[in-house]
Amino acid sequence: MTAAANLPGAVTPRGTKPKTVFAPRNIMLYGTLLIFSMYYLLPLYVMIVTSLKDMAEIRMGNVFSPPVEITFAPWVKAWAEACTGINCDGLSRGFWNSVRILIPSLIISVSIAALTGYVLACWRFKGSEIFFGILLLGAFIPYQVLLYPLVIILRELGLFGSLWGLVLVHTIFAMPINVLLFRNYFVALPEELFKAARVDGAGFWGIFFRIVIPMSLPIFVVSGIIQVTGIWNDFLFGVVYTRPENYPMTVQLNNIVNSVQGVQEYNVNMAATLLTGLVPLVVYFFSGRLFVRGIAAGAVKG
Amino acid sequence: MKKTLSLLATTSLISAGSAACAVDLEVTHWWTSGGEAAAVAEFARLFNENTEHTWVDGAIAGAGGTARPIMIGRITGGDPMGATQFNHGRQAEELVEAGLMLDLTDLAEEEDWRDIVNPPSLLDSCTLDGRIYCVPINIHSWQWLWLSHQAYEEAGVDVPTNWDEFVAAAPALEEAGKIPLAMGGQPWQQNGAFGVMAIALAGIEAWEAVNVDQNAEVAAGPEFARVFEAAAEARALSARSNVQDWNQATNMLITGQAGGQIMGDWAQGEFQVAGLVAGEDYSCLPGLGVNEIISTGGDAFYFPKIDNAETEAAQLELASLMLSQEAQVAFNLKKGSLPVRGDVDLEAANDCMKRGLEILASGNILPDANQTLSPDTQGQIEDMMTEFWSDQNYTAEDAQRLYAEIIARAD
Amino acid sequence: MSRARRGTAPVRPPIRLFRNLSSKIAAIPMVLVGLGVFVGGTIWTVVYSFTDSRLLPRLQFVGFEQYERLWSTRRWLVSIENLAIYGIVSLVFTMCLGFLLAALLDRKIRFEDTFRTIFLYPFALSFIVTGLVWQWLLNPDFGIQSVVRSMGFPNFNFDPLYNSDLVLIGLLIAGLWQGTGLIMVIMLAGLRSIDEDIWKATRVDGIPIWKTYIIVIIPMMKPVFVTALVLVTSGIVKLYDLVVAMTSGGPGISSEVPAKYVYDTLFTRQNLGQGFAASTMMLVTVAIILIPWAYMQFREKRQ
Amino acid sequence: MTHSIEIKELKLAFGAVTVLEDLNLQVGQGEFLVLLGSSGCGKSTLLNCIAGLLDITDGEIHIQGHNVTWEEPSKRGIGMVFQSYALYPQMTVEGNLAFGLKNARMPRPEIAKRIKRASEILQIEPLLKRKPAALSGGQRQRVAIGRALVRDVDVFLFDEPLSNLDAKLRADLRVEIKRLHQTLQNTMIYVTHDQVEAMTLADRIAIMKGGQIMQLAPPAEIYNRPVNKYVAGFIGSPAMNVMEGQLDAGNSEFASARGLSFTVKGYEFDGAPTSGPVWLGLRPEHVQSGKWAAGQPIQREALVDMVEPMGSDTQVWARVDGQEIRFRMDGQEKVDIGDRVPIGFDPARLSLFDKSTEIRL
Repeated sequence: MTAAANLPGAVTPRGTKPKTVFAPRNIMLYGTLLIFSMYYLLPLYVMIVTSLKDMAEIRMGNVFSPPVEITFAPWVKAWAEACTGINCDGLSRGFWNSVRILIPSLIISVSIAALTGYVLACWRFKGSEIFFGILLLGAFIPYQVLLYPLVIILRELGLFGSLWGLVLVHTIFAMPINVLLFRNYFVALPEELFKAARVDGAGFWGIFFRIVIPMSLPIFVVSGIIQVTGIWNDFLFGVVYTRPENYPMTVQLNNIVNSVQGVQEYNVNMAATLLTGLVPLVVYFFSGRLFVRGIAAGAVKG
Repeated sequence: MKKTLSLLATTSLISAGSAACAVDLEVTHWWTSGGEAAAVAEFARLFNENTEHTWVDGAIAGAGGTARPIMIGRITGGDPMGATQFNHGRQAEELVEAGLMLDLTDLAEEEDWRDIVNPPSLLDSCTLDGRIYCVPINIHSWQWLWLSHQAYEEAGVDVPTNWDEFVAAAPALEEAGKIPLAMGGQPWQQNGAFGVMAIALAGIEAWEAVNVDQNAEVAAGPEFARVFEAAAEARALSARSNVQDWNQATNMLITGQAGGQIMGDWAQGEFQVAGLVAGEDYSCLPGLGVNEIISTGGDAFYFPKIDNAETEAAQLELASLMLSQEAQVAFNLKKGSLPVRGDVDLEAANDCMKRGLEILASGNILPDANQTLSPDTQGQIEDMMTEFWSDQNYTAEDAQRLYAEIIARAD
Repeated sequence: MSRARRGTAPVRPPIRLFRNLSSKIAAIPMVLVGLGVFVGGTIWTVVYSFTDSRLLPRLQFVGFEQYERLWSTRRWLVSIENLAIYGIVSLVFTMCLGFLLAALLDRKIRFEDTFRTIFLYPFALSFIVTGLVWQWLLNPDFGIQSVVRSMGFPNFNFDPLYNSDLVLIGLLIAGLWQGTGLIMVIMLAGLRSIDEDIWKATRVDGIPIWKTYIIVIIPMMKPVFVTALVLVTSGIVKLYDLVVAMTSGGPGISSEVPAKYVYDTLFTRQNLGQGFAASTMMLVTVAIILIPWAYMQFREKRQ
Repeated sequence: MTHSIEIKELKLAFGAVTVLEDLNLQVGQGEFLVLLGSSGCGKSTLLNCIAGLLDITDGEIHIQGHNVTWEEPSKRGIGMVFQSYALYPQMTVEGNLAFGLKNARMPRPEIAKRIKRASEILQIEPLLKRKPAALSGGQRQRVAIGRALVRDVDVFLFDEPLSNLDAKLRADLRVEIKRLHQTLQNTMIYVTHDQVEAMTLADRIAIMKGGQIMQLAPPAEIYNRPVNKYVAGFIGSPAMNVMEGQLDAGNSEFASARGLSFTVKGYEFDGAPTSGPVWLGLRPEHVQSGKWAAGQPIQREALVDMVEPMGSDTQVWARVDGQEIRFRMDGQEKVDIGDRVPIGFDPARLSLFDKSTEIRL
């Protein structure tokens, strides 16, 4: 033993040892996360629980207690029996309408946004940035401002009330944010690839289809998710620009919830609400990872 | 035209032979509550049975405020429906002026609508420059105070017979844990209730001065001051009522949670659906039991112009059918409203309806505010009213001052 | 292959318009939407806001009459105030909460995917659904209030949707529930794009973690914040569905918002001129916020 | 056919900003021309103009005797290799090589033949079925070169092809490119900021600055007779010593502002020498030291300020009559700070530039 060994800090290491999993800091960290998780999960839990109770139980108990007797009747009713006016076929009609609206709207709006983003990123021409600026400003215009002019535009095009009119409206309002996403993503692709492709004789469309699209799966997924959720969740356009037989599911949901006949059937309402949210939720759960990745690629660049 | 009518006259036997002309006629309306839906189903049934055409139901949920924009949007947007409900009066005025609505004058003359529609003022609301553009189908009156017998029994007090008794009985209800006055949170309900109180408490002359002649002085005067005070009182009675829709409020009466509700006669449809009997389970006080008078607002159907002869024929058939005796009885019994023709037999009508019919026959009638004020003015009043009703600190004086200002600006 | 087409090689520069012709054709939708819908529609609305159009648009000019009436209408003033309060609070909370959650997830935790999914899933749901769920949860007779009361706090009061003073809080709870997830993801992406070495450097320098975030990380994430800010702001201006689904503007007019005023006057009140005036004012408000920002962005690019 | 590439009066402007102006350049058949300059000098821009990837504002570009000023890049008869390799990530190596040929609608057997030949030359046959992500940097750049190769064109354009590689690979591939040029004998234009690449590869080097060509000459001439101070400073590592001073034309006497003075005897002036302020350039490697200093026309004693041993040689910062001078010593010689070392140099190998115009005297 030398003299130095007697000094504090020579034998025992200085500083504190790394903490274990149960260190106060970790408890704080996970505790905070869990509390926030409660806030985010509570509504989903209550929705599910409520939709599985019958009305008597709802009136008795509290919203958080699990169902004593699980019943799927509210789900059946919401899907197939709930009434709006004299139509009592539940949400099912709205569901298929939404599918019929969603698919063409999704394809067309994403295609046009991708193509426009491609032009803005790789084939700028004089004034293209100005148009892009105008387009971006469009994201800030409240829908209400354009609701009426669009009625006129659709009327002049003879599309009012048709499915294609709604597709057009979705495409128009999807443009600003989706074009921004695509443009930012494409700008970040290596410029030399485009040069190489041009030297290789690929033109505007060749580069787009053969080079850019195959490289851009993540951003297509992001745009796709935004569009699926946006179109599926749309209420305003669906209600203004279609006829009742084409009403999307959200409108149907609102109709069912608001067509109170007698008492509010909260369990049916919650089942209907869940059913309506199911499609975007499923889409999100299956592709959420890609979505997060794509957001990282598209949004961070600003 | 003639041919269509004769077809109708001989009812539907010939439908097989003219299948080529069958039209799917879309009819939009905002009747989605239980009683309403049952009533409109009668129209659909009769239309499908008696003509070769098909009723395509275009129910739009929410109150008229939600549904009308959609209807107007579609008509002006070039995608008109076959027929659509409006409250007749000024709601569709401009659409008619713009030539977007089918002129029904020929049909009306053929069928002598002038003679059969009672009161004739209903048809006047459908008339613009001497031409008729809509079919009135029912008379709705706002001036009813509905009372839940169950609630009063449970609170141990007698069912009131007029507004003052109603107010006096309120503390007993409160004690029993009940809400004296059920009131939905939607502006039109609050405004409607105020209108009812105005007619009952300020009197017909004052009401007409304000609502028909748009006299702001009267609106700011002592008669209306009394109305506002009463409304403030009513507001306190409804303080714990936290439903949105009128039928939910009615449901509070049906289940005995609330004592009374000021609501139009359509509330009756809800009582009926719930199997309650007028006079036994619930009672009704026209004009709040103070001033027995009813306004004759109502629903009417307009037929947007569609450039297709077959559709037009079907539209006229529907117009004619809606005014037929059979349809009038079937529809109004379910809806709880009064028929627009005096020559129908309403044997099946209940107590309250019969009282309404009596008042109607006695001529104690007023036009509905929808017929006299533009939707814009109505809307401004509704904004003011809903704020007044929902804020216990909003004084009656403030509300009246603002009310007078709106009336002064009315067009 | 290079020799094949030599004879036809163009010597003159192509006409300006036809250069990049394909890209110009592909840009047609953007031009049509930008000019035809956004600019055209806006100009149309502004022009007609100076008319007395009722149910149908007509060019009967009345000067600033509609604007005078607008600014003397209580409901409009309340709407503007609500939007300002909701907007500022929601902006601050969305950004802070989004960043906080992202920062927590970025601490190399376990079950990161699970937590992230939990925070983000409400974003997949519509405002209508969001509004209905929270309306149910905040229902004083069945929801949180009654539950807490039954747990032995009979005087507990939490009924924001039925209380004019608290209704904005109700809207905020639902709005934040739906919207923070997206901002969190964007912030998380921003945090991940920051060089690990920065963290090492600050550790060596002995800067505490919270200070590192404030002094080093947040300034580095400026573009991310701008993106998030733009997304949130444009969402706030459009605030409509949530209000309709949750409160319909009530109680009274205490949760009215400008977008709803516009919609109601345009369609329910059948007063197009007034509705256009209100929407024009919304645009002006947006422009007041946006122009300085756009100017700053532009100047930055120049430099 | 006179020139492989001829550029006449080329002008390129983006709005008000002129990037290239009045640029003329002729490249001979089979010549290896290197465009050298620091970043932002316009060398890559010029290459992109030649490739047709940038639309020029004015002027003409001829390749193999054809005016291709407004021709599509793919029809100019060029192949191009990029710094970041620019391989299409979703295609295999084979797909990358075939992409351009397929776009030109070349028959399949011909494509296969060309890919086979190119992959033999570049020794990438085992990689053909792989995706670029599975390749190393060097392999990727080989594939990128292969993509130019299969096009079977007269002109190859290289845009800093080796910059993304590490030093060892860079040297290897550099040799390979040189060998490729010797084999194929086609015209190559090579953009780089690395003077070693430029010196080793080029038949001629064009040194660019501010969108203009400063000097266009074979490497040796650029090294020995830089036309101006910029070129002199740019070429050579370590950089040339540049001293500020006065020239007395009468007896060819140079006097450094710091005190060093000597006669520039044997220096070849471009014109008649004039007296006045000048810059004088002396390459560190032209300064002899120690025992080798003895034979030099001019000899002095240097006071060592700092030493940088590099192994093979040692760089020395020293002061000579108050003037700072850098030079190299043999790596085996021992030298320390504060030592006094004899040095000598030959004025014939100096470079003199006018003080204001910075042009070679």
